[in-house]
This record gives sequence, C-alpha cells and structure tokens, in this order.
Amino acid sequence: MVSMQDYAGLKPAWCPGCGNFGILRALNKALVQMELKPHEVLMVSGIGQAGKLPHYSRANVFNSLHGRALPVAVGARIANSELTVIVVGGDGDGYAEGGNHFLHTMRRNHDMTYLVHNNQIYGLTKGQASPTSDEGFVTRTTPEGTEPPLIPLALAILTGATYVARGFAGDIEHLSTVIQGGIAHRGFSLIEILQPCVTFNKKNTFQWYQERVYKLDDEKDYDPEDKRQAQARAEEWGDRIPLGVFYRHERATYEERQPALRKGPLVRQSIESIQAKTLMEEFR
Amino acid sequence: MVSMQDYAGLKPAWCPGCGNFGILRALNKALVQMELKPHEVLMVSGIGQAGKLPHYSRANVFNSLHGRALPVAVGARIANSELTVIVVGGDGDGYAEGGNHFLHTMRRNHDMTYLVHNNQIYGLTKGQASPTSDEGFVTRTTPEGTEPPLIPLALAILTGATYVARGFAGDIEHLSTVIQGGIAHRGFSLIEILQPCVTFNKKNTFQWYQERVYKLDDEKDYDPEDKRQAQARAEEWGDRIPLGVFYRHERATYEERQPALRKGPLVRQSIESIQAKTLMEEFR
Amino acid sequence: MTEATIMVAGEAGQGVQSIGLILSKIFSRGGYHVYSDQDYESRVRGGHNFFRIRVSDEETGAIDETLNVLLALNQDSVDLHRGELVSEGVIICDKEKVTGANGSTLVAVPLGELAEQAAGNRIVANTVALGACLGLLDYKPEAAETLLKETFGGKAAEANVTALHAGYGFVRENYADASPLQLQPRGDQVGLLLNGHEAVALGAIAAGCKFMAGYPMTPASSILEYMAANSERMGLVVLQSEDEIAAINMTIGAGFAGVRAMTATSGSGFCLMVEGVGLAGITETPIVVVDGQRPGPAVGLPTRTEQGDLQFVLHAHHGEFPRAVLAPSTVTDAFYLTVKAFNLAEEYQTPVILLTDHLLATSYQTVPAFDFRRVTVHRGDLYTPGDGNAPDEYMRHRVTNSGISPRAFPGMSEALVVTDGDEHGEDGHLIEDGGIRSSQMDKRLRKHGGLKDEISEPITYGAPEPGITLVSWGSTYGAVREAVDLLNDDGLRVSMLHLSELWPFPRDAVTEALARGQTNYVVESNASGQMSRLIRVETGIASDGLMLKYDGRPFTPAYIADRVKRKEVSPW
Amino acid sequence: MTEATIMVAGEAGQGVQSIGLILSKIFSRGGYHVYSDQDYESRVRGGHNFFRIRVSDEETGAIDETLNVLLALNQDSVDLHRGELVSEGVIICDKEKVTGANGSTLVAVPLGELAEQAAGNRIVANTVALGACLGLLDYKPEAAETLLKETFGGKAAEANVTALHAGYGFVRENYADASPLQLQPRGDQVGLLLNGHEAVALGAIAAGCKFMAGYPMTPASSILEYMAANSERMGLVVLQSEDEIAAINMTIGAGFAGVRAMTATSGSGFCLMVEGVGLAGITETPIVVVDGQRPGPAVGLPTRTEQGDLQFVLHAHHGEFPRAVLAPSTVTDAFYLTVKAFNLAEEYQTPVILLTDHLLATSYQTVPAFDFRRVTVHRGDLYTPGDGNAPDEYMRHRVTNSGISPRAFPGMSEALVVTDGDEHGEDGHLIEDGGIRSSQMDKRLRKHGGLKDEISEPITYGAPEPGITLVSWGSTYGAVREAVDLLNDDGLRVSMLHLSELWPFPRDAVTEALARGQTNYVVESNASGQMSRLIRVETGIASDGLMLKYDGRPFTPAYIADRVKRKEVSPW
Ligand SMILES: Cc1ncc(C[n+]2csc(CCOP(=O)(O)OP(=O)(O)O)c2C)c(N)n1
Ligand SMILES: Cc1ncc(C[n+]2csc(CCOP(=O)(O)OP(=O)(O)O)c2C)c(N)n1
Ligand code: SF4
Ligand code: SF4
Ligand SMILES: [Mg+2]
Ligand SMILES: [Mg+2]
Repeated sequence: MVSMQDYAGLKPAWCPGCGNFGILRALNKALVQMELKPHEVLMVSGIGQAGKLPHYSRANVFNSLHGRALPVAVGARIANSELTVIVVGGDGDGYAEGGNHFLHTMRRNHDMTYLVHNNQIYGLTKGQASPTSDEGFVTRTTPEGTEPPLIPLALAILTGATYVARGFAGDIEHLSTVIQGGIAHRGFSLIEILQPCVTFNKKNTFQWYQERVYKLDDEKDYDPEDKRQAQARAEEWGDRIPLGVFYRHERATYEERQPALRKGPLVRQSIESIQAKTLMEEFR
Repeated sequence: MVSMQDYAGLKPAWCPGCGNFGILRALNKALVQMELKPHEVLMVSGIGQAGKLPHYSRANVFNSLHGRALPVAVGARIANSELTVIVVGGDGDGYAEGGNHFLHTMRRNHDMTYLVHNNQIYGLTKGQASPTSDEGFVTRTTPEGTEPPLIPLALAILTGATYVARGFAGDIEHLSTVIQGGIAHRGFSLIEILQPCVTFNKKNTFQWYQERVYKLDDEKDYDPEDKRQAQARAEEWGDRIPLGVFYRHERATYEERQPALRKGPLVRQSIESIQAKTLMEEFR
Repeated sequence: MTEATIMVAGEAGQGVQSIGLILSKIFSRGGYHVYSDQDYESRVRGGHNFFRIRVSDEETGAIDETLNVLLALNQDSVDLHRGELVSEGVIICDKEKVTGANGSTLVAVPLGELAEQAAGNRIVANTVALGACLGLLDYKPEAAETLLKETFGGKAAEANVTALHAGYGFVRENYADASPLQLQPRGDQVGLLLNGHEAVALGAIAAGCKFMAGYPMTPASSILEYMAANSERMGLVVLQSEDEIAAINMTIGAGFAGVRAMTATSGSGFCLMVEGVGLAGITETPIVVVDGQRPGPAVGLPTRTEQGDLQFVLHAHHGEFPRAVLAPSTVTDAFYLTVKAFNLAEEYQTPVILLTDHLLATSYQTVPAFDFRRVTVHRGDLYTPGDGNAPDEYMRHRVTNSGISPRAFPGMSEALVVTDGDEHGEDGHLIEDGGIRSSQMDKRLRKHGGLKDEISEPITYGAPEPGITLVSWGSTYGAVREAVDLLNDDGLRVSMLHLSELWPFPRDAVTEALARGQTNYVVESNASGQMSRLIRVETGIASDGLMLKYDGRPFTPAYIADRVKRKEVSPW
Repeated sequence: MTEATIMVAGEAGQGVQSIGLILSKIFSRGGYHVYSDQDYESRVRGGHNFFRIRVSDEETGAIDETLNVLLALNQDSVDLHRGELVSEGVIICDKEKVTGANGSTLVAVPLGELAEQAAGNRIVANTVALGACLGLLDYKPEAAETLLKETFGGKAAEANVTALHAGYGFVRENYADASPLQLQPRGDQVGLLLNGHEAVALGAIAAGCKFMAGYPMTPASSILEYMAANSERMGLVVLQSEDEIAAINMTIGAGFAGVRAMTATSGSGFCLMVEGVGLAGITETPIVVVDGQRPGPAVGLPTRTEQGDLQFVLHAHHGEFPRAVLAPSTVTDAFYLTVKAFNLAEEYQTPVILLTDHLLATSYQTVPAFDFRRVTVHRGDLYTPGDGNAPDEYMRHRVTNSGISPRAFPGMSEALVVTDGDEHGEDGHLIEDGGIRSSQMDKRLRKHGGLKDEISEPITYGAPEPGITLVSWGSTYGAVREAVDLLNDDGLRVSMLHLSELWPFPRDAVTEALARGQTNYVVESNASGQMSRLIRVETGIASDGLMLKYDGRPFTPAYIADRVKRKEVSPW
C-alpha cells in the first residue's frame, strides 16, 4: 500500500499561498491512488519555481536545466521504458527556453506525462514576461505590454500530443484525476495547470481563474476524441476557460516503434559481451 | 527601373534540376516586379541548400547559422525598419534547429517574409530525416521510418503569423505572386515552398507534387481571412495539397509597437551625444 | 576614521533589501562612502537573506565581516549573525518576532505596534525599523524623510514618514545609550550610489546602445530590466527573447545593421550564446555580451557569486577569432568599461565580453559622478560612398593591413553588404579555396594586434618592492586592495596586481609587475585558479600560491589578510 | 618498398568517392596498406572533388602529395592536378570529357562507350574507369570482381563485372606500357579498411553503447548514420533529435538511467551542447560526446579539416568539473579510445569528449583487426542494495575519498536516485549552504586525480636524443611520424612527441620528453597553437616554433619535413 507519507519530501521553498502547493498535492495523490511506488517513478524537471517540485515530493529525481527537462526525460525513458516518467516545469521553461523540445517531443509521442505549471509569468526570476502572459501584460521587461500569447494546448493537439488536458491548482481533486488520466495514458500527455503566482502575477489570481474555469466534463456532447472540437476549446481563453481532458488519441509511442526495445528496457540488457565482431568483419 | 539583371548573383552550386532554381527565379521576379532595388533588400539565411540562395541573388546578405536566420533578421529589422527583410532557409533549418524561433517570431509579428524551402529532407548534409518528411519515410538516420511530420502552416496560423502561404518550385509564376503578396504584407509572412530535392528525396518529386497541388484561388468561397477554414486547409496533405494564400490577417507588427521606432529607424538616430546624464542623476 | 557596518537580515519577502537600500542611500546622501552587499537564496519568500551596509568616511570597496548593528527581522537572523557583532555591537529587533539574543545588547522594538499606532497600518513596520536604526545611531532623520517622500508618493509618503519618526523616537527614548557608535551626516553627497549592473546599463545607454535582447537570468536580468524601464524615454528597443540563442543572434543582426547592441546573461545562458559569439567573430559583427558570473557548473548556486567563467569566455567557440574580455573591478569601472566595450566592438568589429559577477552586479557602492566627457563614441572605420569608393566595388571583408575592413550598413547606401558564417572571400560570399580561407583568417587575427594596444595596464598598488604580490581580477578589487592595506599596516610588504582588462592579455605589464615582487599569490573566486593559468600561459610565470574560494560567498579583506599572514594558500 | 598514390578526381556526383573506396578496398584486400583521404566541397553535385589512395607494402598513416596515377573524370581534374604527378605519372581519363593534358602521359578511355558496349548502360562507366585503372597497374581484376559482386546484387553485379573487364581489357590492350609502375596482389589482407568515424561507431557499439542521439552535422553524421544502420541488428536506439541541445540532454537522461549513451557533432553543434556538458559534470552523469572538428569559426569550411577546438573543449562550460578529452590519432586508436571513453565516463561519472576531426573521420586506413579481448567494460562503482546498503540510505552524491559516489539507477532498486543541475547535497537535493557547496565541488574535482592516472603516456618516436622534437596530437600522427622518418633519413636528429590522450594532461611525461630534446616545434592544424598553449600552462615550457596550418587541408609528411628543414616556423 502506497500512502501520502511515501511521497512526503523536503519542505517547499515556495511563497505561502502559491498555487504550486495544490499541484504538489494533486500529483502525490494521483501517484498514491495509482499505487505507484516512489522508486518506480522518475520526475524530471526544469528550472523555475515549478521545477523545484520534485524535491518536495519523493521519487527518483533529475532536476535538469532551464528548458531541458523534456529531452532528459526522453533519454531516461528510452533507457528504461519501465519507468513512469513525470516531467515538471513552468511556462517559461516549457514554452520559451524549451519550446523546440516541446514541439518535437509531442511529435514523437514519447510515453510520459508533462505537467506545465502555467502561472503566466516568470516566478523564480521575479516577474518577467512569459509566452503565456496575457496580451498587454506589463512586466519588468515589457513596459509596453506583452505580445499575444502562445496557445500551448492547441499547439499540442496540432503537433501530436495524445492526451491534452488542463487542470487548476485551485481544484486539487479534479487536477489529481486529470493527472491520473495522463499517467495512465500510453503516449505523450500534456497537462497544463493554471497556477496562481501570488507574488508576481497580480492579474491572473486564484479568484480570476475561479471566476472563469468550467469543466469540459460538464459539457454534454463534448468528445475528447474529436480533434476539431478539441482545437476550438483549446483556443478558448477569456471569460471562460475550459478545464479537463481536451483531447485523447491512440497512436504508437516512440518507444513502441523501436525494434531494440522489444527485448525489454535497454538498461536491463547486458553489455558485457556485445557481438560487435560481426560488424567488424564487414570492414574486410 | 529594376531588372532581372540587377538580381543576378553567383552561379548556384545546387544540383542540376533542383527545385531551388525555380525559387530563386520566382524571388528575383517578385523583387523586380515590386521595383525593389537590391540595396533596399536584406536577405538573411540559415545553413542548408536553401540557405545558399542569397549568394545566388543580389542584395544585402547575412548568411547566418543553421537554424538562426530568424533572430538575426529580427535584430536587423529592428535596427533598420526601412529594410525589406527576406529570410530564407530549409525545412530542417526552420522547423528543427530553428523551431523555437519560428514559434516566437511569428508570435511577435515582425514585419518580414520567411521563405521555407521545404524539400522534406536534409539536402546539404546528404539525406537525413526532416521534421516535414512524410510519416514512415526511410532515411539514413531513420531506418524504421520517420515520425509524423510537423504541420508548419497550421502552426503558423495558430501562433500568429499574419500571412501564411504555400508555393511550389514547379510553378514560378504563382510562387512569385505569392512572394510578392508576402513582401507587400505588413507583418510576418510565412511562405512554405514545395521544393523537390532531386538527389535525396526520391518520393516527393516534381511529379509527385504536380499530381497533388491545387490552388486555393480556384476554390470558390475560400476566404483567407477565415481562420478556421485556413487551419483546415493547412492540415490538408496527401492526395490534394493546397497552394496559395491560406491566411491573411492584420495586426500591429512588433516594430509598430515600439515607441522608440516612432522617430524612425534606430540606425538613423545619432548616438554621438546621448542624454544619459539625467538617468545618472537618478542615482543620487 | 568613522566606520560602521550594519546588517539588515530576515526572510525573503520581509523587505530586507528595501530597508538595506534605503539605509545605504541615506548614508550616501549624508556624505559617507557606502559599500553594500547582498546575500539571498534562490527563492522569493522565506529562507534567510541579509543586506550588509558598510558606512565609512573613507573610500571603501568591500564589506567588513564584523557588524556594529544587526537589524534582525526574525529570530533566525539573531541566531545566525549574533557571532559577527563586535563586542559593543547592538541588535535591533522586532519585539514580536525575536525572543532572545543571549548576551548581546538587544534593542527590542515593537515594530508592528508602533506602525499601527503611528500610521494605522502594519505595512510600514519596516520603516519603523529604519527609524529605529537611525535612532540607535543618533543619525538625523531628515535625509530619510526626503528619501521616503521621493520613494512613496502622497499619502503613503506621509505614513512612512510618521513611521520613521515613531521608530526613531522610540529608540532615542528607550535606548539612547545602547550604541557606543554614533553617526552624523557629514555633508554633501560624495557622488552616486548604484550597483555594478546599473552602472553597466547606464554605460551602455551612454555609449549609444539602442538595442538590447536578453533572456532573464540572475544576475543579468537587472540590466535587461533597467534598459526596459528606460526604453521609451531613451529611445531604445529592448526585447525579451524566447531564449539566449535568439538574444545573441538578434544582437548580431542589429550590430550588422549598424546599431550598437548588446545582450546579457549568466553562465548557462552564455553556454547557449557560444555559437553566436563565433558567428559575430567570423562575420566581424560588433556585439557586446555581458556574462554575469555565478557559481557553476550548470544551474549551480543561482544567487551567489563566483569567478568561474574566465577560461570559458576566453575560449568559448570552436575555431579562432579575436575578442576582448573586460572584467570591471568596481562600479565606476563597470560604467567606463562598458563604454569601452562598445567602442572596441565597433572599432575591431568583433565580440567584446564584459565579465561581471553576482557580487559586482548586486553590490551598491558610492562612487564619484561619472564624467561624461570621458564617454566618447568611436565607431571605427566606416565606408563612405563616393570618391573612389564606388558602391559596386564595396567589399565587406576587404583584406587590409590592420585587419579592419570598412563597415557599410545594409540599406544605408547603394553598397551591398554581404557576410557569411561560412568562410567567405573579401566580398562576403562563401568560398572553398584554402588560400582565401587563410587570408581571411589572417586578416581577422591581425585585429588582435590592434586590440592589444587598446588594453590598459593592470593596476598596481601597495608596497613598491613587495615581498608578496597579490594578483587579482574583476570584482575582488576592493577586498584585495583593503587586504593589502591591512597587511602593510601589519608590517608586511605587500602589493596588489589587479587586472580588469583581461584580453588581449597585458603580457609585458604583468611580467614586469610580477618581476618586482618575490612571491605571488593569486586570489580568485574559483576552484582551479583560472587567472593563474592565464598568467602562466602568457608569461611563463607560475603562481607561488593560490587563494581560492568557491563557496559562492565573496572574499573580505580580513579573510584575505588572515590567510596571507598564515600563508594559507594552495600550491600551483 | 612498393608504393603508389592514385587520385580519383571529378565533380561531386560523378562517383569519385565510390570509385576511390572500391579501389582502396581492392588494394587492401590484396595485402597492401592503404591510406586514403578525401577532398570535397560543401555541395552535392558539381564543383571539384578528389579521393587520394596511397598504396604501400609498408604501414602508412598519411597521404603523399605526389601522384602516380590520376584518374580524371573531367577536364578540370586534369588541369588542377597534373602538376602533382611524378615525372612518370599517368593520367587516365574519360576520352569524351577530357580534351588534353599538355605533356602528361594520357590514357584516354572511352568510358561511356565501353560501358554501353559491355553492359548496355552508361551507368557503369565508373566501373569501366575502375577496370582501366587496374589495367594500367596490371593489377589482377579478380578481387575487384568479388567486391563488385558483394556490392551489387544479381544483374547489376554482372553488368559491373563486364564493365570492369571492358576497362581493364581496353587499357591492357592499348596502353600496356603506359605505366612504369605495376602492382600485384601481395597476399592476404592485412586487416580491416575503414575510416575514423566508422571505428568510433564500432568502438561505441562494442563498448555497449545502447543509445545515441544526434543531429546531423559534417563530419559527425557518419557516426549517427552507422549506428542507425545497425540499430535493429545490434539492439540500439538511435534518435535524430530536433537539435543538438536535445541530443546531449537525451544522452544525459539515458546515462543517468544506466545506459551507455553518446552523441556526436561538430563545432557549431558542440557550442549548443556546452550547457549540457556542464549538466553532466555537476550531476555526475556519464556521457560520451564526439566533437568532429572542422574549420571554424561558426560554419567555417564544412567539409575541411582543422584542430581548432582543443582549447574550447577543454574549457567549455562555466564553472569547473572534471572531464577527459581523448583525441584519437589513427583509425585503430579511434576504436580503442572510444571504448576507453565509455569506461572513463562511467568510472568517473563525468563527460568524456572524443576529439576527432574531418581528416580522421573521412580517411580510410588499413589497420589490423581489432582485438576484442582488449574491449572490456568497466562500469565503475555501482550501488548494490542489501548488506548495510539500505535503499533508504542511498545518496547519489555521497562524499568519498576518491570523489566517486556509487551509482544507482532509477527504478532498478528501491533506492531513490536524486540529482540536480543546481548545487546539491549528498542526497542530490538542492542546497544554499556554502560548506556543502564546497564539499561537493571538492568531491567532484577529486575525480580529476583518478582520471589523471588513467591517461596513457604520449607516444615518442624517432631519435632518442633529438635535436628537434616535433610535438603533435590527434589526427596528424601519421603525417608527423613519416616526416620524422624523412628527416632522420636526411641526417637530422628528429623525434616525435605525440599526444592522443589530452586531458587530464600527462604533465610529467611531456616535461620529461621535452627535456630530452633541444628544440621543440609544435605542429598543429590551427592558427593559434592551441596545444602549444596547453603545454605551456601545464609544464611552463614554451615552444621554440609553431608549425600551423589552417587552410582546411591536411598536413603531409613532405610539407612538414620541408618546413622543418627550412626552419619555417612561426615564433611562440
Ligand atoms: C539557460 C538559462 N536561462 C535562464 C535561466 C534563469 N531562469 C531560471 S528560472 C527562469 C524562468 C522561470 O519561469 P517559469 O519557467 O515560468 O517557472 P516559474 O518560476 O514561473 O515556475 C529563468 C529565466 C536559467 N536558469 N538558465
Ligand atoms: C548547429 C548546426 N547543426 C548542424 C549543422 C549541419 N547542417 C547543415 S545544413 C543542415 C540541414 C539541411 O537541411 P535543411 O535545413 O532542410 O536544408 P536543405 O539543405 O534541405 O535546403 C544541417 C543539419 C550545422 N551547420 N550547424
Ligand atoms: S514567486 Fe510565484 S510561483 Fe514562485 S513560489 Fe512565489 S507565488 Fe509561487
Ligand atoms: S541535394 Fe537536393 S536540395 Fe540540395 S541542391 Fe541537390 S537537389 Fe537541391
Ligand atoms: Mg512561470
Ligand atoms: Mg530541406
């Protein structure tokens, strides 16, 4: 039996009231409910407030560079395809510095779950613009207001992610369910999480989100297998902001396509006596 | 009067029959027809067969790094907002190495025209997979076939490019018109060009494209200002491949949003006696 | 000599930095020399922070380890820093938050209560603390009043001023004799009070930098933010890019198009810029890149200091091209060297790297007002059309004796400006020929010779015929210089050889200076003695000892002096 | 001694490389030692290419500048290379494409015509040329037949064999006496024929590399492509990533998870990998990175050779951590050093850089078959659960005397494996404390000491008490060694000091070796004498002269010998 205690990590260094607390709790709950043991889980994170999360949970951890969590996770997952790989990062980490990896990791459909804590701001570096800052948002680096934001969920649906969802740090139950869905899903899961930054983002507060979010689950006729519908909802942002699973789709994962992995995880294959001599003979 | 002779550059080092010849001709024609003089034009390119194009035309040229043409062009355009900036690169250059710049340059809507020579392969490095290689395409680096491709035009429409079009190296007249439209457009223009690589891509040949392309202009009711329609067409790829202007939209360019540029191009502002003393006094 | 060191300490979010900065300003305006450093964690709330202010009637460029006053906003601060107090030192604390100080003199102020009483709002408790601190030192609160009024407008100003007096009055009333040390305004302000990165940003604007692209990274973000804050007023374009790769390539684009441009980052970001640095090298594009060092490798300690990037920035990029590396030693230096960086970049058409660090970036220093007559703009060899300069004969990379080819800007004349990150010929178009390659390499490398002549001599200070020479560079200047004084006062014959202009390396001057001494110790904030290796390769001289520190904390004069006396250095 | 140099030359797309390679194989299989280099432009069709084959009955590791046979596929090739022929040299050419050779002996073969006659298809004209070349040398065509059958299946094989005989017969008939030089198969094959990057890839697979991520770049793509071609057979995963940043970080992820992993690139790509190299350093993750050098800066000359990245790879990354840099000298070396790279990476849990270059990567060499008994796998200190090793006490970065902390792999036991690109404590979690920081830095840097002991001594060769020592490294081995022979034959006392294992630097051995000689010249393919600077900083010894070449073309023995004789070196 796995319990919340198993996932109790270091004391978080986040600001009191930060949305990240809810995310941490929701993630731990999901792992507990799925009966995953900490050593079966690898959390890979980038740099930022979000990127610290793995230290505050308990699992295998690779806290990498700003923007590079995805490729590190890809390498680890290819090396050991038995690991449950959870990738954690912020909006700047994932969509600015890491934007290129974001596109291509989704395209390849690696089997992992990517949590993007979207506070629409750079938290750790103290309040600069993010690619998801609302248009016209004034920050320390954008006195004239920010450019129109990227639309990550729509990008994800377009680019090949096979589970695309949104949660809200203020609704831990729902978020935890969405995360469980992502982990259970075979393929790349993107879960964007609305995460109030109580210190630097005075616009998109708990209340601001609370007033706007609604659940796709509650929409009758909403079918997450319908790509067109999903794309339209993914572009919805303003008075109403949808939560839940936007899109779900089955296709072969990268790992499934690799002949070398049919024999099991790479890390379990002995390398003591590789048969490379036959290759050498081809150079005669 | 500007003539084709004004745009005659070095002898191209491309393979005989390469689609790039048609693109070069179409671009030069567009510039001539728009009566732009070579010194008014800055061509910025990346590295690859496509990236060599500016050497074979005649203008100001910055042939930069693999994947980095866009940011170089952005800097140059901000410095001198009178320049007509044309950016040239391949599919690998633009969508793999340069993927992150692609996203964010479109988001900011810099006023420039980006020509992506899409031969669905890496030409200069001799035949590796590209992000636009058709799914399952076997190359030197992908013996098991490539992953599903990115869908650049749809990404562009989603992300904020304001003129999104496709041409075909085999239809110089049409391509030249599309390029003229892009240059005339105020904002970021993405023009993807179907460019057969006669040496390394034995699938997507002139004939292959010829059999599939059709023109959006010929579709009645097609309205390039309708984003939904544009997105649907941008995802169309297979038996039918649309050419022409997918999407056109007006919004402020990055340069228009900059207060500092209201006084004219930065490069024309004297820097001999900057009034920084007042700033200094604020540190008393 | 009057001197005091005051520390403000507490959690992130308690206002340590703002109290510290206001105190620094008050003393600076009062005619004192101030040097303030900061210590904070990579978090936004909680943890432990401090801000140390050294106030002196003599020039100072380093912090002192011992404290006269500790303004403790929580119990942790008392526990952690009590030991640093001089024997007659005093702790000012929030009566509600601090429960004891075990033997030290404690000035317990009910900050919240006083704030509430005075201004009806606990929000101004920090200003009460400020007042309390001034009260303790018996420092007239008028300057503080003015400052508060400037900082806060209207009503808030009033509340703060009231709070200030509440704190001041409370201490004067209850603890008038608590501190043996008293400070009084000395007279007119000596100059400016600013930190190293403010000086860099100001220098850049003064030098005519019109475009900056950057991606946030501690401690370099402050430059980007200062430039952004002043962009409209000063006619700059400041762009927060998607990543550092974009930032440097945008900078190159602007430099190519004829605009002075820069970017700023720290180690990780510099890693991502390396390819661009080389692109600027081969295309001969002027750019200025600030690398604000912090402890590495990788993310390291994001809010600490180190001098661990020297060898990296000297050798960053495959292949070879000329560059200049300038490492400002002081806030003043940061200003003038930034101006110099822009001039060198344009005159030699090559990247110039400004190597700062977290210590210099975030430490405030009282400095004389900058002399704008010393800010001159040298744009180097420019192409002018006409008179035997037919536009169609213009070649961007013409081979010349100096290696410098006249620059034209695209679109500014009929001359076509062509360049390439591939090896190219004089006309800028790509080539395959080995001879042309060599001639372009030679041409570019010849610029190293010119650059070499631009480098100022290193600073020497202290005993003319020293037994021991301390060799240092960059931000350690103040600490080493003061250590030299301490050691000479103690009867040792010690000198300093300090470099701020690092590359091209001033080989002859360093050789000569080292020859004058007997023993040389290199003092640097890194683990492998990077300057010591540079000296070795350039002069053949091996250091007699290395004093290395790489815990992320700055050197202090006492630390250095102490180790020199005990010969506590590691071998080469 | 029998020896000949044959050049195949023509446009890109004419099949220069395939004729050259088949000829090389024929001679190698015939018992000769072969060394072949390639010269081509950064384009796919057109321009000018050549492939030079040196055939000798003695071991050889470099090319000879003079040609015995020039197989010219177009007129350009005749015009460009006629001057390189020895006085009795012969040009074989396509009668239809070459109009004259101005004095040289010309064997004009109607390639297309013969192809058409023999096989009904002009496509096999190159095989006619091949036959013609063998005919000229009177070299029995049986081996060529076998090879063609292996290369082409079924019908195509037949056509090619017929074409071969057509060319062979034509020349034997019409030009039997054209060449004074004749070659005959000597006997059994000496060993293998392969190029440096094939050897690296083979070494990697033999060493147990199971994952490679890479982004195409000349000359490193060949490794990625070889690995991909053999991925299914050998159970490897090979991933062409979106960029080099992804490639190195994927490699790190796999290394962390317990799989031997590598990436390969050239200078520009290495620039983008620098941040990752440091991440591997601070997280103590084993990775192998190949940097296949080509002339820089930036894009430079993409298809040429240089040794311009040495100082860069030594210092790439901000901050400090241990690394090893190995620069294979020969194809044989490339194989064994790759194996060593994987062992060092895992034993010392740190990045190992294999520094190759375009010359080594693309030159084919006959080498003895690799001895797989010398391929041993050392995975270093591994954590094993149980027996006082409770999983919940496992700490990834435990401080040890050697600096090496036992590795556990995530998911392979109950031990949690935690690491961080931030500075961290023994448990891998991020920290702010200066003491922990220093202890982790010290721990990591201690691994340098262990690594140092693993480095093999440099190679010395030639005169035991030399007047002149030529110092060299990496791919120049063959050329320098032969130059030493030439010079000693000419009566000079010359020796070679050659390094392939560059870092940690074998300081004592180099100091000692240099002390034995009088004068030392450093020979390297770059413009600033990068090895010479490394020697200076490590040993204090300055070079007496630098022989530098940076036109993208390789050194030849004659070039070196000539310059040594004329003392044509540049000063330090
Ligand atoms: C290469 C690099 N560039 C920049 C940084 C500095 N940096 C650290 S976190 C961060 C952004 C934080 O924003 P986000 O990713 O949204 O995370 P948050 O703190 O908001 O959770 C930046 C720019 C870095 N560590 N490395
Ligand atoms: C940083 C970097 N990585 C890799 C390369 C090698 N490279 C040169 S061109 C190219 C790809 C060419 O493909 P594409 O961009 O599609 O252009 P094409 O040749 O097909 O026109 C690559 C990988 C490089 N020059 N720089
Ligand atoms: S700064 Fe914002 S994101 Fe960071 S911990 Fe504080 S509230 Fe959370
Ligand atoms: S390789 Fe392909 S893209 Fe390159 S020049 Fe040849 S045909 Fe064109
Ligand atoms: Mg954020
Ligand atoms: Mg392409």
